[in-house]
Amino acid sequence: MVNTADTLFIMLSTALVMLMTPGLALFYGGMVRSKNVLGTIMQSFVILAVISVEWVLWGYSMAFGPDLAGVTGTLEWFGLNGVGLSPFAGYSETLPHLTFMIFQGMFAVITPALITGAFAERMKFGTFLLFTILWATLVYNPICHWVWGVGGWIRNLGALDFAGGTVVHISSGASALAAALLIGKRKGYGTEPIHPHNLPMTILGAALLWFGWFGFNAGSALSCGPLAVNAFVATHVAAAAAALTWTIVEWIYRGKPTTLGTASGAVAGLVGITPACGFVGLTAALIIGIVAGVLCYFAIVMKTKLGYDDSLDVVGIHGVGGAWGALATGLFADKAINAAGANGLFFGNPGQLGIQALSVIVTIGYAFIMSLILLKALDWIMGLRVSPEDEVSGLDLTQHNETAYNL
Amino acid sequence: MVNTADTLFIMLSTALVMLMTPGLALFYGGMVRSKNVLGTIMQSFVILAVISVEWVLWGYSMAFGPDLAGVTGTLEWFGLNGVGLSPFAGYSETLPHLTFMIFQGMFAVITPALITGAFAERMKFGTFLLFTILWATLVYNPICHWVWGVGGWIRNLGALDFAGGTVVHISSGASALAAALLIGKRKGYGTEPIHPHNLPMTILGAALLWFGWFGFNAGSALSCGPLAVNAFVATHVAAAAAALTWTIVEWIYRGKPTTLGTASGAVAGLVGITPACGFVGLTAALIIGIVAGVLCYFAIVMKTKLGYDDSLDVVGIHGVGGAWGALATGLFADKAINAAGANGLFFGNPGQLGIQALSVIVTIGYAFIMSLILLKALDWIMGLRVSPEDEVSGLDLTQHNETAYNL
Amino acid sequence: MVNTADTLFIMLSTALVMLMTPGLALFYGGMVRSKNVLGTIMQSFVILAVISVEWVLWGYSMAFGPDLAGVTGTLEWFGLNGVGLSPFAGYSETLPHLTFMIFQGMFAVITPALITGAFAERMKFGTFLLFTILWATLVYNPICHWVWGVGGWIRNLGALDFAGGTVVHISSGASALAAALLIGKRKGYGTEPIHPHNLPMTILGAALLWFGWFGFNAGSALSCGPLAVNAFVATHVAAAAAALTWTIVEWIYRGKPTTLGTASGAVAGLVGITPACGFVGLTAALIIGIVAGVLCYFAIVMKTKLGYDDSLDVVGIHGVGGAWGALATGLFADKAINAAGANGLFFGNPGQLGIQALSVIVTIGYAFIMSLILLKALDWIMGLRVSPEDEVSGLDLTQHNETAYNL
Amino acid sequence: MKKIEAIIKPFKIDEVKDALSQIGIEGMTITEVKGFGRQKGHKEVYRGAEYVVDFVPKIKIEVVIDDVMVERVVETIIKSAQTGKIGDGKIFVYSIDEVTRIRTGEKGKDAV
Amino acid sequence: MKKIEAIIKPFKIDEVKDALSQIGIEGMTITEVKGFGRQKGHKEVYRGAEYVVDFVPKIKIEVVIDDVMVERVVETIIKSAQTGKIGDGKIFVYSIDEVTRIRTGEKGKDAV
Amino acid sequence: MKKIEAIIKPFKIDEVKDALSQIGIEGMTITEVKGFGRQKGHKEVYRGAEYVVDFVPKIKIEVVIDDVMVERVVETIIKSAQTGKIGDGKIFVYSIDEVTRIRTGEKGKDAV
Ligand SMILES: Nc1ncnc2c1ncn2[C@@H]1O[C@H](COP(=O)(O)OP(=O)(O)O)[C@@H](O)[C@H]1O
Ligand SMILES: Nc1ncnc2c1ncn2[C@@H]1O[C@H](COP(=O)(O)OP(=O)(O)O)[C@@H](O)[C@H]1O
Ligand SMILES: Nc1ncnc2c1ncn2[C@@H]1O[C@H](COP(=O)(O)OP(=O)(O)O)[C@@H](O)[C@H]1O
Repeated sequence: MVNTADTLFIMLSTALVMLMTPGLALFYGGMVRSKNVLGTIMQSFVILAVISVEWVLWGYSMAFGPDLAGVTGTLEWFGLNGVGLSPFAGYSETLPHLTFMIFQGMFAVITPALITGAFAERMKFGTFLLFTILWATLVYNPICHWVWGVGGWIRNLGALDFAGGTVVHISSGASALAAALLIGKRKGYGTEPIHPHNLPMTILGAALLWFGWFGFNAGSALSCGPLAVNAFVATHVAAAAAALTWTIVEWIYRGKPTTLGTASGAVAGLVGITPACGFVGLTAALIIGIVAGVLCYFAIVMKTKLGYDDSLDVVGIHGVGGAWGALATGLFADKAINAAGANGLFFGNPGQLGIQALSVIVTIGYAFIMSLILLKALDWIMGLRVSPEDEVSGLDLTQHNETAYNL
Repeated sequence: MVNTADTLFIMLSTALVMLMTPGLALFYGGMVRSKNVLGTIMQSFVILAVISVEWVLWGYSMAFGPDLAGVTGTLEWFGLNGVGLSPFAGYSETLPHLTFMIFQGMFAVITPALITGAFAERMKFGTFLLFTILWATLVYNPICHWVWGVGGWIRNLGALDFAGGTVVHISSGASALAAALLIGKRKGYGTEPIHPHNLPMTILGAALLWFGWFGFNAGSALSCGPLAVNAFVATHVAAAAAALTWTIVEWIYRGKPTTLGTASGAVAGLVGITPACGFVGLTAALIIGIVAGVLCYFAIVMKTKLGYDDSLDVVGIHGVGGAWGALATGLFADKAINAAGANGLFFGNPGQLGIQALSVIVTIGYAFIMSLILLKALDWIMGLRVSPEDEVSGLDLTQHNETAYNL
Repeated sequence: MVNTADTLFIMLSTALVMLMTPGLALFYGGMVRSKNVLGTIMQSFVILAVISVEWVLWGYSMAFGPDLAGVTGTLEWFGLNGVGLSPFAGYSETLPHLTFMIFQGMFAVITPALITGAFAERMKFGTFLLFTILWATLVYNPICHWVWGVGGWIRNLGALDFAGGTVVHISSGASALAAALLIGKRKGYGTEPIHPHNLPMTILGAALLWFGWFGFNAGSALSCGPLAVNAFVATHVAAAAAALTWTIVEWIYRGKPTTLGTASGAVAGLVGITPACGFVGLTAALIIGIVAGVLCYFAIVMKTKLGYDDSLDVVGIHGVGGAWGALATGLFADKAINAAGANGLFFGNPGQLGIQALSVIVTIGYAFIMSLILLKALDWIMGLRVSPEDEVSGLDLTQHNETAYNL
Repeated sequence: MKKIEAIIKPFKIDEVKDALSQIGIEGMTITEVKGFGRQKGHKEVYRGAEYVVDFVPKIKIEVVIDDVMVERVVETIIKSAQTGKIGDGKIFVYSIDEVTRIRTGEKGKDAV
Repeated sequence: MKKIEAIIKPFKIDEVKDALSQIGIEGMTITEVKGFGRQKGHKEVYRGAEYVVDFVPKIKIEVVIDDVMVERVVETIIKSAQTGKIGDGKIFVYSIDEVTRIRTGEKGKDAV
Repeated sequence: MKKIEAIIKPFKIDEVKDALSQIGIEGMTITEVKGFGRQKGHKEVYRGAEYVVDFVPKIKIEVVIDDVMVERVVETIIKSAQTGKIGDGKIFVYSIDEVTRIRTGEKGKDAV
């Protein structure tokens, strides 16, 4: 039966998660050069439009619709056919099915938006748009089905992913790696200074992400009960802890703490706790946050050494942070927190860590390879990258006929 | 009897709608030249102050108070006299009367703020402020009473306006046309380049508007039930669809999609679905969004040809989008979605379209003529427009002794 | 017993209050010079990280844990030991204890962030961070315990502070005065122009503060009932009224209304109504707002005359506004609004004003003296102030190796 | 070769550019500058404190031309930039030793 | 006529302006520029990567004056802009062929 | 002493700076400017209205040097700033009467 408070909870959580995509647009937009800020923001904003439409047309059906052999939903729910105001018990007995659908839609939106950080400042808008639609259809929808869909094979293995560690962060992180490798470095990367053009914008974006993440994580409880409370508090604790550790590590390692570092740490912590927040206690949340802050910091330092240009560190933060979170769930999960979950290694069930590791590896593998194939094909058909002249002039002018600032 | 979940829903919706006015301030502020950004933001911000006070003093009473001949509320509820914590069944049986009052107050705030886009960059602050108070009193309050007040004559005709297509968007759009015609073009309009000075600010504004609009539309169900869910999802679908179609149409028509276009499309879709969201199904929402995106785009292209300077396109987006939404409600309304509503043309009730058309025409006519009279009178008494020197120097310095940026 | 709607209400309020700290970061960040914007934002942002961790470790236990002689909580609840999902009746019978804890945590975060406005543009980051942790531990936690903790001596006196007039605003305002006096004026203060560098950023911050304040004040009812509704409406009315009066007073006094003034007025009103919103009626709220707008404006004008450099007017707005609100509660409190409260002077109970005055004086005295001692000690150990060269170069570069803008 | 440097009011820039184009000037460089002079600055008020800002936004136009054009260019600028109000700005004329076009290495007259 | 062009540290601008006003200079134009020289730049760190920024913010002051004033103006600038630390900047003196006031068309000395 | 003033494409600035450093130039000043010339501007579109923006972002480099260095500096700039496409910019050479280092009061060659 529909529960009013739960419905309200998920509607508001949906609004919060919706705000994360523009938040991400600002977070990313502040980090690029000023000639590319609109191009960068646009990539997120247009995804909010296009994937929302894709989701109600075929995305939701593929991800959550009637299962086909554990690997995808069928198109039976195409155009939300049969998705109405009464609950669909497979996902929630207390929410209108449409409420669950729209909440999940916001996850489908932000995931491809995360990837855009990898190819920032150099991708053709048309190719990007097509890639996004294909990626949503061929990568996001299936992975989402595997992990969360009734009948999905990873779900059936017993893998735990409370709010999207694998579905959202690992999938986008792995695809980001593929994209960064394939599209190549930005002109001048490593030789010219490529500085963020507006860090207060980035901080604002991080703040909106943090704010929206309460809906993302607590909302994933789908009901306004103790689980949501636990997820809410765990989310905040991990974000704060990671922000703090990144700050401290950078302070020690570089001599000064940076604002961008603190904000990046917060995001790393939020990513890390995402799969775990509804399965682990608060001490675990603190530890997950602390480790996420350190781990993602060094993942980013490493990138500079490995030499690929994952421009806005999608791999280092979402890939590494998401993988850490998924594995940490296998360590710290506790049935005392969530009876419907499982115990992790530290609660006597080492098998869970294996299952988590498997889900991580499969997600990385599938997302990476599929993205590689898609991008390679699109490169061949229409080109991934703007011309060198356009790259120098910037995406704003060349892709959108606009200038961001006339101050 | 007061329902806790409903109360919570509307309190939070009120907070969301409150945020829309600063959101609008940024949406508009980014589009003007940098010398006018504070002046533009200030117009919205001060409305939040002054109309909130006006509303609790006499506005609410005029709009929703005891009916006088169908045309206005009396002043019986002046100063919220008798408006307390128990429900007023005429509006909601489950909300404290004060909750309904404050929710409606936010609509009263944003409506005159919308108009400010028409006379941006050239209006005297003092005159603007007086105009706003008079307009709220003589235009908004009566129209609101007609359409939503118990006893209001348009309400009694059976016109449907779920969340303010006529009350908010058409009334402000028609008044904007009057204002643009009367105040005349900005100095240099058509001859000098008048570019937006900060498009990321505009995008942020659009994002906050979209976010707040969930409260605006879903909240208008006044209860956290299926109707709210339908309105919520319809709102998102229409916004996304309109953002997408505007993007595509501009891409085809101009060769490139613009960021401002995508954001404008989203707003157009949100406007279009506003009157309809609690009466129509999701397929209709998709269609309403698609048409809103195309229609408002061409309305704006048309403006450039007609030659009046509706600076930030209040007419093209709120006027045209609102009118389309009100008429579309007459096409797609479906009693299966909202039993308390009516069927539209496509559900066998052509009469509804007539009623909708009538409400549109009356609102346009009344708002346009009253605004013309008010502005003409104010022009005569104290002047509408800053001096040409002040216009060149900008509103920030000349009206407020401030400079927006010292970067 | 846990109530779902209340839990939801407080979770969402917590999210809203969380957003206030980044909102404050922007509000303050826009007012400093562009070379210090990141340093200023960082101070708030890092507090969100560090105090959140401090709070779950020892802060909550000191503030709300088992009472020790009325002056502090013990460390029995260290690390949230025993703070779980069932309610702790001393604070709320319907909220999970963790929900109450995290809601209060956001108050603990924003309070020291408010102080940073006093020493903006010149404090060493390391010293600031240590000061914040010590201040939270030795000033905030005890005062919070006195006023709100079960067994706290000011609470036991019957002092009324609905949402933090003394705990949050007076404590930070008094400490800000100590800090401003001790650290001294900014280089060039009074001789060079020191203009805000980005007022639209400040306005955005004010908007987010206003938005979040609904959670701050209404949420302090801890239950989604009539009290929350009253607090919500009172908050909005007072904010609007104060914004309006500040605007008008400045218009009269200086010849023109400023945007920064209107935004500052809104914040002043929000501060003023904070202690009162759950005890007074709406007419009182209107009066409190009006007076707050005037009073804080002149407090700021006075500062310029007294000559200390409270850079972003923490004393004038939070100190004076908070004190006014606490005293006004002693004037306008009405048991008809809140039976669990008390009557104020105008409702026949002059004693309440005395109690309020006492709580104000004690809070000012304690916070001022403790802050003076802490800062003096830190100055001696590690220095409060950056070197004159670093002050000229700005905090962004010298404390964080960053530049805010590359436009 | 000569360089003409004119400090003008910002809102006049399009007019001046068009006027110069019409007399055959094909290139110029402009810079946002701030001027101090007879034209009064303005007052700004922040949080109750008043500041007088003496510097006024101006635009500097630089045009390098052949000696024979000097008079004509100066007159064109005067005509198109004049409002008759204080603060219209100045025109300075300098001698230049040499001009080179980077793209081709051309020197002198041919380079501009 | 001569043009004095001084590159100075930004925080010295008010002092220099006041000093020049005091010796009777009634007009000047300033520009935000970036300098490269003996004064070291600074380090910036973004996401773990270190950048050295060589260019340091400076302000360029331009004053056009009569020949007889040159020495005095140069000295005044030196006095008011000097900190004694590397990066204080330079003063360049140029000859000018002609000065015109746009508002009135006045030439030479009368124009400044 | 001479001043070399070069208008170049913004993305060439690091290359030019490095090239100048290598031939021993120890100081320079740069300014963000906008150029108008043979290089076409670009189109911008806002809310369906099209604008042509003629001014293109450029960077102006100023280097004051001893007379003997002029040729070498000009050639170095040409080499490092050239792309061969329209809009590469110009180099102007001026004579300077006097150079002073603010910090020390040194004049002439020693001052740069
Ligand atoms: N001696 C000067 N040297 C350099 N620039 C000057 C000088 N005098 C004036 N200017 C520039 O010319 C502008 C206009 O000068 P001003 O005295 O205000 O008006 P007017 O040109 O009408 O006499 C100033 O803002 C400044 O930029
Ligand atoms: N040869 C030069 N040509 C043009 N500008 C120069 C030259 N040398 C120095 N400058 C300018 O002067 C500023 C100060 O020079 P610098 O060598 O750092 O210190 P100092 O003037 O104390 O010797 C530089 O930042 C630059 O703007
Ligand atoms: N006569 C001129 N005076 C001053 N600056 C000029 C002049 N002509 C060109 N410029 C500057 O040189 C830049 C490049 O000139 P342009 O004609 O576009 O290409 P090119 O230098 O390749 O011939 C212009 O953008 C402008 O800044």
